[in-house]
Amino acid sequence: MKKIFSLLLMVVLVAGSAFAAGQQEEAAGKSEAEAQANLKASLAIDISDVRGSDGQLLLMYGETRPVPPKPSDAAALDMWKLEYAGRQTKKVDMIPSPADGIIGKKIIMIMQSEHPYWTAVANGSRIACEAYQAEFEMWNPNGDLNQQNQYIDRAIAEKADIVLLASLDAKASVQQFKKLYDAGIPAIAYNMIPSDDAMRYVLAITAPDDFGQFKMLAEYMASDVGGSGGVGYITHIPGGSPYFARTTNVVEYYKENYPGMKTLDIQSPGFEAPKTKQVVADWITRFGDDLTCIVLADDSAQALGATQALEEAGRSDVYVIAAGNSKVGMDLVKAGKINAITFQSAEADGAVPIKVAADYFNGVDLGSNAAFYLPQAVITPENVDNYMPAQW
Amino acid sequence: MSNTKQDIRKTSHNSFTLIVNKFGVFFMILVLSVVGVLVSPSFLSSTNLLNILNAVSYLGIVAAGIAFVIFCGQYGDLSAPMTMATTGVICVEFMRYGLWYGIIAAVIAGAVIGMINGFVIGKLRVNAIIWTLAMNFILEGLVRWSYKGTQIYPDMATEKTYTTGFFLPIMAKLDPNIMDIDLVSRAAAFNGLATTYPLGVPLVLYVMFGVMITGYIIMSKTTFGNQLKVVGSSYEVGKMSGINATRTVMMAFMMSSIFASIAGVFMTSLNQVGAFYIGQGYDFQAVTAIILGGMSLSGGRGSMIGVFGGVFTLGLISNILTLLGIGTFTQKMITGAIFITVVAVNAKSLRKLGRDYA
Amino acid sequence: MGESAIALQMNEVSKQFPGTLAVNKVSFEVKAGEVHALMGENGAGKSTLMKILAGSFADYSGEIIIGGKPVQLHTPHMAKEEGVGMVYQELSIAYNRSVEENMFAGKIPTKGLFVDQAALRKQSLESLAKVKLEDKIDPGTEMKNISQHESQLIEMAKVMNDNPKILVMDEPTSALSSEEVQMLFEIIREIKKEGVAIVYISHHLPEIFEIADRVTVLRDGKKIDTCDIKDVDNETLVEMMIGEKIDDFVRDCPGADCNDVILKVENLTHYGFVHDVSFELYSGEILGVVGLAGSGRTELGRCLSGADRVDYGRLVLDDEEITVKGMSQMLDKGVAYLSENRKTEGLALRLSNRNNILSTIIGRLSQFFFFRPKKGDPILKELYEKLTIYPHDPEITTSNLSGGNQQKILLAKWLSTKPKVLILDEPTRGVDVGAKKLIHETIVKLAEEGLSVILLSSDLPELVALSDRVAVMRQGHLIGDLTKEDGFDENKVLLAANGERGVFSVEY
Amino acid sequence: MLKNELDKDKLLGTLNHNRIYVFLVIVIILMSIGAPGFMRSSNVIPLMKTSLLPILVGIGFTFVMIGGNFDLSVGAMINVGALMVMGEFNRFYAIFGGEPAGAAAVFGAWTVAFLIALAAGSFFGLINGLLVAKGKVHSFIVTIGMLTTLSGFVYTYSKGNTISANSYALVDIIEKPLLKLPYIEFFTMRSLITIAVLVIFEILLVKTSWGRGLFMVGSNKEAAWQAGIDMERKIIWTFVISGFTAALGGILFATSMNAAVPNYGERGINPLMLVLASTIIGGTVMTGGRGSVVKTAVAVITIQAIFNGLIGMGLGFDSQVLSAGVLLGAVVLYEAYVLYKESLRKGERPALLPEAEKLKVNHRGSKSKVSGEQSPEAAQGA
Repeated sequence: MKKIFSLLLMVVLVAGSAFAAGQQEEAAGKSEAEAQANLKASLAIDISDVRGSDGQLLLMYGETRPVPPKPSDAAALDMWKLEYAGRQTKKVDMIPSPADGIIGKKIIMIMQSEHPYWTAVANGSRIACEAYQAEFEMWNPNGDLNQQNQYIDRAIAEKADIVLLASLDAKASVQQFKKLYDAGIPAIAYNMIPSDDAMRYVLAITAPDDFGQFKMLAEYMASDVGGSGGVGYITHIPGGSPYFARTTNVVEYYKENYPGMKTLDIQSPGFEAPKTKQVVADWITRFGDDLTCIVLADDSAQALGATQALEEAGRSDVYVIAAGNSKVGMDLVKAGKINAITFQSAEADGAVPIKVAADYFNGVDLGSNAAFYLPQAVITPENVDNYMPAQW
Repeated sequence: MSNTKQDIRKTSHNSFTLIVNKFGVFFMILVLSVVGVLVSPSFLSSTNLLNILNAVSYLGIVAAGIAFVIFCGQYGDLSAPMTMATTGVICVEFMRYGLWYGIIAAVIAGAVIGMINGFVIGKLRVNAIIWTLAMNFILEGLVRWSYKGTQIYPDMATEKTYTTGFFLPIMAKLDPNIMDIDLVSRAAAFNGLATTYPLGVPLVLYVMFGVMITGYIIMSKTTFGNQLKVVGSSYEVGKMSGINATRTVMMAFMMSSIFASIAGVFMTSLNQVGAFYIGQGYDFQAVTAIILGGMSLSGGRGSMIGVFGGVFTLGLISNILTLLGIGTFTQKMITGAIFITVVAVNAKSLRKLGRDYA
Repeated sequence: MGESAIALQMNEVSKQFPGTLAVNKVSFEVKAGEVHALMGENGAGKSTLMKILAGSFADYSGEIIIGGKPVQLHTPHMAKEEGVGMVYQELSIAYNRSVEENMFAGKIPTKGLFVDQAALRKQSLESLAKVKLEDKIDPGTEMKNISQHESQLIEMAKVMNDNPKILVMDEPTSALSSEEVQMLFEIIREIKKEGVAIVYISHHLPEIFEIADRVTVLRDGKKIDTCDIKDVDNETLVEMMIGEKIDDFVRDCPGADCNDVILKVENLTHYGFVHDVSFELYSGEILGVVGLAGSGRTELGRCLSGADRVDYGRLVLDDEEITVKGMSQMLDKGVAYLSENRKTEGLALRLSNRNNILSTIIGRLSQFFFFRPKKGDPILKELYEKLTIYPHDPEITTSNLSGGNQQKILLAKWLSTKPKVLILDEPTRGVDVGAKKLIHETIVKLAEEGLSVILLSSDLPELVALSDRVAVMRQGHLIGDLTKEDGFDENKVLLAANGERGVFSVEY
Repeated sequence: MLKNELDKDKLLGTLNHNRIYVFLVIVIILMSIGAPGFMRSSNVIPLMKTSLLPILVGIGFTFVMIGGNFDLSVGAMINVGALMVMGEFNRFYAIFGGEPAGAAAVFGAWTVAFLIALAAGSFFGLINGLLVAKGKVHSFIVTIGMLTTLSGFVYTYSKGNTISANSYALVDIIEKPLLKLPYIEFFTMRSLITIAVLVIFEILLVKTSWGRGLFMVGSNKEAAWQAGIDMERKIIWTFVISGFTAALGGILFATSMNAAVPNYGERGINPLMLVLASTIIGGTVMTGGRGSVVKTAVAVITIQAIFNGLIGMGLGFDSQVLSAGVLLGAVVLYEAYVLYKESLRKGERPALLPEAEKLKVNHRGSKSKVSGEQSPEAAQGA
């Protein structure tokens, strides 16, 4: 026992000394005049013509769709809450903007996972932050919710001026945003639309309008195939909002607008090409010619698996749409193997929240239910060249 | 206890148990096939059967490799997923000089990984699970670190591409003309690996059968395979029989990594991109297939034919359940339950036959 | 003490093992306060019988009566409850844990919910005092730091903690020096005074005569007889145990052509195990090596065969100087070593006989990396006939064979390499009499054919009967040899090994 | 402090047994130098909070490993606990009257939900244990099967959704610091429960005869069996404990966020791998018989400190994975090397050692004599 105690004592001593060393915190504070100068300099920065690596404008906001009234049906209400999260939420009083300019502000960006898409997101943010001369830190929990919570605590501890958070889970984000709000740190939700409850604490959302995009894509396909057919769905990971936006959303959309588009099956093989291939091959066996359309939640691994299965079965007649836009996906569109994908600029996904943060610090009124959607488009074989080269 | 016959024990208590035991997995395939026929009339069509095989071909290649490790009395090779990813990106790096360069580089890289695993496990007798897990971490860190979180496309050649990776920066330094290589046609050849259909059957299926048959021959016909059998059923006995046990274990791990690297090359080709996430989950799946195929963790028992059976069974279960319209996650649950039941029943029958447990 | 009560009675107890009926309707009784010796050859069933008593098997048949009441002994716990304590030959020790935890495993004193550390320490010291170790050993020491001899005494102390009515000791002296044996006997006598019935298993005859009151002899799983120790002498006991005259095997001719040296060993050393061993082995000779457990006998065999490192020394085999690199090299040169641990180092029990026998010659039967099992068929056939292995089917899994046939398979495995020098470490351990006889005959036949055999055995009758010459090892050194001309017998050999008399002119 | 040689050996042994504390100290020193502010309360508290879940899971895992087995299903068990506590709360909250019924309904529903979720974890653990102990199937296989089954089960249970409780009452209690002071802020209901469970199980392991028996089972099955310890039952219990603590970890994690996701741990370094690595680094022996839940917990904190510090130094996830791999690899290699050395010396006779030293000198001498004879010649040649 004695030795354990002595070891523990050592730990405490070391901890104590390290603590003492770490306690000198920089004294902050700017005079009023400085703040005004800063604001002026900040307002002078304009990044609206900066383009991403794919040649598209970084800062295009898409137009927001009108919000339909709340449905009364419980299931429909759940979907409505997902789709229009934050758009009509009664928010808590937002933290007022210091209105002293973005320059030199400490922006902490918390991402979801280490993935090429996120590398591109980070790229976009970095471009924007450098333009705004803001202090920028980017943390990656790599898909671990537990780690992400740690980063939130850490951001609070480091006294970030603003936190940009792509929560790993819509419902779990309630506590995350609440914590930030309680600590007096404004937060912007990006990439991932949090749940309606969470939106109460969020300054603004910037995200791809997955629901809108997929309605667009679904419409595109339905009109192309003549409004009737059998649809097989390959989903995103169940439970997340992409799952609802890219699968349930389309199912509902067709139910409402194109009753001829029948749902054949919904499967979740994950982002694995061989498994998707197997599922699609099984569909071909099971449904035969009834299978005319496939909706994919991902345009790389899933798309490769699905198109291969179709190719092997000689089913060039099946219409395939997918969420975009990776290089693989665009190559497939170009090759005519996929009929259409959505446009989702990863770099804009990273840059737009920075722009919104800049507006916030520059004293621009964001509005009470601010939602900034990324530009929307359907990429088809005809226009795919405009979007090359891909961001990731 | 009235039996006083001083004889060897009867080798079979019950011929049915023995049959189930011996042909276990094929007996299950038979049952599943009957279910399949009942479920869908097109179940027995050649396209469907081909689909089933096709779907498990990557798993089959990995499993054929890991089977050597399990045959060797080790628990498995958890470094297989990252071996697949690592060799995949190395293949993409080297295919700039030609497809065969890429494949050979990948296989060599796989062999080196396997050699390290095998040396540590064979010589120092480290627990295979822990060591290969550490190896998996290390490889993952290396791949992520060298590619800075991006993925590497076979047909992309930018300044940025040549500054990341394992060998690309070196290659770019040695060969200033590397930017001029016509990557698009090279990439087409590479991506074609997964989309070539000689005689209407995917190439990867030939490869799987090739790997399985090679594995079968190596495991049961060669000197190494027969020595592996002895070392696998008892390391000490192998060592005391004048067999170089360390080398045998090392070669088993090398087989595993080499086969994983072949699967990695094909997976990378299928995904048309080299990245760290390729091959995730293949370690446990392979172990599942191998154990279903009748290999025992204590080593030295089972064969490559069983491994094929196990892999095929997994494909069958998934096929039938999809044909029934059952969702992926319920499928997972059912597969897991079937696996546990089969293993428990098998262990019981083995004990009934007076053998040690699985 | 007078006529004491019967502590234990076993009626028609049997136990079937795969392949053998290890104990066949044995009836047996032990009185309180006596030391009852249980004797028999290796594999006679004495250990099995005692394991039944200790509750190791749930599936024995027959009746066991302890203290007048019939009991079921299906688990060690049940046996303990009924007052049976057992000291196993192979100690069951958790080397990771401390002495006190080992001694009180399963019955650690508690205070309320928790372990009473103070009481545990006190009780362990008390318990260690019974074996006179209380001053030497700190109960908190990890078992792996305790010597073999002390471990044995600790094991005894552990058993005595339960205050058993019946104490079974399975060859407790096999690893002890003579002083340690005397110490043990003192302890046994003290225990005996307390009225404990002691069953003492040994095949060390002088010990039996010293300590036992009665003796029961088993052979082939059956009881031969029980008699008072005063009524028997050495020869009758041996005859009871063996059944037939061991002289059958005695080689009267050491071989006229024992002249050319096949193996010459000079200063063979493996630091800490065997030091400076030098000897010569003639072709067609059987060289017995005797030594107590721990004398370096086995290690010598391992060094010669390349299983262990050789640090220093010179080896000349067939006029060729050899640097020992490893087992496969020595096997190629013609040195084969049959390990004493059949189950862990000898045979892969899960494989078929064919696989086992051919495992040593996989390389030799191969062509271009491919193994040709067909080429092994004539070898298998020859060996099966030579050793009369039953059943005559090489595809049977080895674990399904009886111990004797397994041992024959093991021998066949090494003979398949066609060795020039065959080192046999306990070739007849755990083997029934028939197989033993056959193995002996085979060894002799092989020697007559010109094979040189080094026989490492603790079975003295066997050693004496088979060997042309006996080399004696003590404390890691080979201290000399006894030749047929000197005339050696069991007693002489034993005394030499024990080192109680300086019979040797060789000094070290 | 060192009285003699024996004491020195003993101290080295103790140091090795407690190496995890040394690791922690080294990590703290290195990280404090490399990442300023590492030891600040504001950094330490998040770090410790992140460790809570793996610590809880590590308890059961260590128990299983001391018994000589593996439990690869703990990752899935976390999800079972998390989802079931949320799902069952919602179910019973509605049954007990929902929001109008007030605090009583909340309390009642949480109690029932906790019990059900814990029971579910323990139940799946029990199945693992039965299959391993009674079915005699290798734990590696059983728990891989259980892992597959449960990961399917949680999705089926939650229909793929994240489940959050319909009441925020508990989350405020469980995550609220008891005292708003630097460092002390760490103590919330969640951390206190974790610490309490840790202490209880450490006591169970070290201070009770049950725990001592488990060590015997893991150390030498034969010896334990002969000592009349019910081995099978102990092994089954270790799996039940593992299921219990993993589920509890999931429950507390979910309640701290008021949400449970079905795919927790499927990306990144998943908790299973983290716990496995921590348990080994913390000194639990793979073959069983040695280990401590406190050391596992310290190892969890050490690894988290490394991760945290590396981020503080501005390094990415790659360095985290790499460091975890290198640390685990080094520890395993060291242990294996020690065992390898020991196996080479197994059966060595202490009595012969002094003599061996003498012989070594002699032999070396004879060799050097040979080379000594050669060297003058060589000198002449030169």
